Amino acid sequence: MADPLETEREESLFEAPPMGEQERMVEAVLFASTEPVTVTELAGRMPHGSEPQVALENLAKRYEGRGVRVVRVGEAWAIRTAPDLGFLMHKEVTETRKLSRAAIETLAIIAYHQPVTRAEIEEIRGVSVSRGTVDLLLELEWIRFGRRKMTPGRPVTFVVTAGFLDHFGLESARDLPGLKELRAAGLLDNRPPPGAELGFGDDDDDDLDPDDQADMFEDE
Amino acid sequence: MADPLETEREESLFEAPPMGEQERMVEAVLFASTEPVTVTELAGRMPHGSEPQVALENLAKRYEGRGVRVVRVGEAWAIRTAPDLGFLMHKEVTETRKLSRAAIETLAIIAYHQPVTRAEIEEIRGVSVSRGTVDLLLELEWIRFGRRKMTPGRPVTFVVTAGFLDHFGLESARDLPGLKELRAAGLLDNRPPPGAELGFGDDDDDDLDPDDQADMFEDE
Amino acid sequence: MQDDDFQPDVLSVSERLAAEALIVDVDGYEGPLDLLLTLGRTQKVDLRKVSILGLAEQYLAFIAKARELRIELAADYLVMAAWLAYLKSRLLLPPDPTDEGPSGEDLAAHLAYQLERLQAMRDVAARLMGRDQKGRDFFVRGLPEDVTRSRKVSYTATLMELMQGYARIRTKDEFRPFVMDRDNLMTMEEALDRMRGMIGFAGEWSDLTSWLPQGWETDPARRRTATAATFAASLQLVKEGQLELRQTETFSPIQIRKKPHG
Repeated sequence: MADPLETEREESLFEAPPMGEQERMVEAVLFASTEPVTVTELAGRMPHGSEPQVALENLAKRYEGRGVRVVRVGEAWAIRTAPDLGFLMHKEVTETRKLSRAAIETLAIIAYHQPVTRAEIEEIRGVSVSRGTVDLLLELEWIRFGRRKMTPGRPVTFVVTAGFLDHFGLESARDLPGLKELRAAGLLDNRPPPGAELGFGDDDDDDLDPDDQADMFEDE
Repeated sequence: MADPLETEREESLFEAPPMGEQERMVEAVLFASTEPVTVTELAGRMPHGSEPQVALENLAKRYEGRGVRVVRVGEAWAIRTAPDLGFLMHKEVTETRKLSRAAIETLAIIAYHQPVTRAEIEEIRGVSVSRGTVDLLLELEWIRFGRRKMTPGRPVTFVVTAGFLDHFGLESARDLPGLKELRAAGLLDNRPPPGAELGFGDDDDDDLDPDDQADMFEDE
Repeated sequence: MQDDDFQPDVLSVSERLAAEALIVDVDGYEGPLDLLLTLGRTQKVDLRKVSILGLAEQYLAFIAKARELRIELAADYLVMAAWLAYLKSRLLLPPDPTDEGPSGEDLAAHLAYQLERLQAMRDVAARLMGRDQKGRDFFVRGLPEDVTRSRKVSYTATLMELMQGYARIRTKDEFRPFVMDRDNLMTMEEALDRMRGMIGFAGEWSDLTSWLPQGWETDPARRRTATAATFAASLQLVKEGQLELRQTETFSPIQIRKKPHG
């Protein structure tokens, strides 16, 4: 269908495109515009000699009974969801808030050092970890309780969940880049921190027991 | 086929709506969203028992040759205007930052060689990759960190994102132009230099395991 | 660089202009591989059939000219020049059967592969950028419909924030290695603190080992760290002019005493 039309269009710059083409144009413009579009504006955008009013009416007819409709809004036209499908547009929304710095840091330590106890988190952060922070992370299902540590008092440990990996687009916690790589990617300022030459980050990974890591997520 | 379903639907609230209805629903949801919508999300919003995948395929067929198209972007679907009508949209054109040659080449190397390490990118380009380049591509959300490579040092890798696919109108990374030809010509192999210590470029290349390469595409 | 790589006298004016144009452009090349690729294209043949020997000569001539014109060349270019000179010699000399290393042909084949691969990546990059692009050729919904919202607070964080948070902690000044057993480690600072308090009692020469704190002399690991720390601390005190130190012969005991006032 497109071919004869295409050649016709080539033949005369002043010939209006065939109605089917005009309908396509109106469809694309209505779809992409950020506001309803007037007939005058359509005429201004479409090739000389086009009849946007006719094209609009044809398009509106084509969309009758579909999931969206071509509707008139004052002097302008727009595409809108069919009213009977309004229920689909209901979505639990989700006022998003940023995680606090304390929560991010705690989460990062768990991700990089799991399984890790609260005492170890505090040792790394250098400040105590509030109950609310851990509770929030548990509630978000980004962390969960891991195995107890075989040390005096048998403290519980924390590990990250499959939900965490999903949220952060990771395939496994081992994919987290180390400090050297963060610096290479420009995520750190260049000031070499004390002890940076030791190349932690990567080294820390070696502390993890691979078996421990592997079965971390299987019972999700 | 629609009719028996229609009557059945009356009988049970838990019966899926007929396919025609499902198609309308998918249409409404895709029209309402600027971002691609995953099949999972569609299934979550549609009545129980719906088959969004089938509805999507029907819908895509229906829109063939129209002013807007139903396109697949990775695991998600979206409606986009037909590219041949781009000339009507001068008003909607968003000024995109002009990418440097280094950024374009780095992006292409990541797309065709993913998952790929920084050292590998540098080996292919023969120059070091600047921080700004990787930074920019991360910021555009066209690349992200992938799995670590199981080679000494376990370097992080880069892969392209769904945002990249959406921007370049690709259904999946397998549809990259010329991918098959490059593979057939062996140009995506990871060929270590003979007598590695004599090769110029990065010593890190010695670490590369050729089998690791291109596992992104191996199930083709 | 050998002299025969460069014959300045036989260059015509136009050749010289062409050469200078190339050299002025040196900053425009993204490294030696890029330059080689450009030179390779001037051979006007399929990259797979490019003469690596010819290419090496072109490159070496380029470097020689650049040096003649006192153009600053990045180290990369000189490393490549040295490597190509080596490659050239391997290609020209008959193969040495006792040589274990890769043959000149292998090296040349790899270079040809690298050039072809770089060219291929450039070609597909151009094809990629030539595709219809979102926001330029095709467009998203301009008027997305607001879904009615039932509010629910959700917390969000990006991977960047997570990684930056981690980096922030691990680069803090007060950073201490995680889980480190310090019970059996004496630092020089500790030894120094201890010795400063005891210097007054060291009027006579005494064996350094007698200065080890109690409880650190028996266990070998503890004795080692305590000895090292005490020795380092005594060197520091010698430097400060508070102690004297002597050893009569190699491996004999080290002795210290308070420096007499003089």
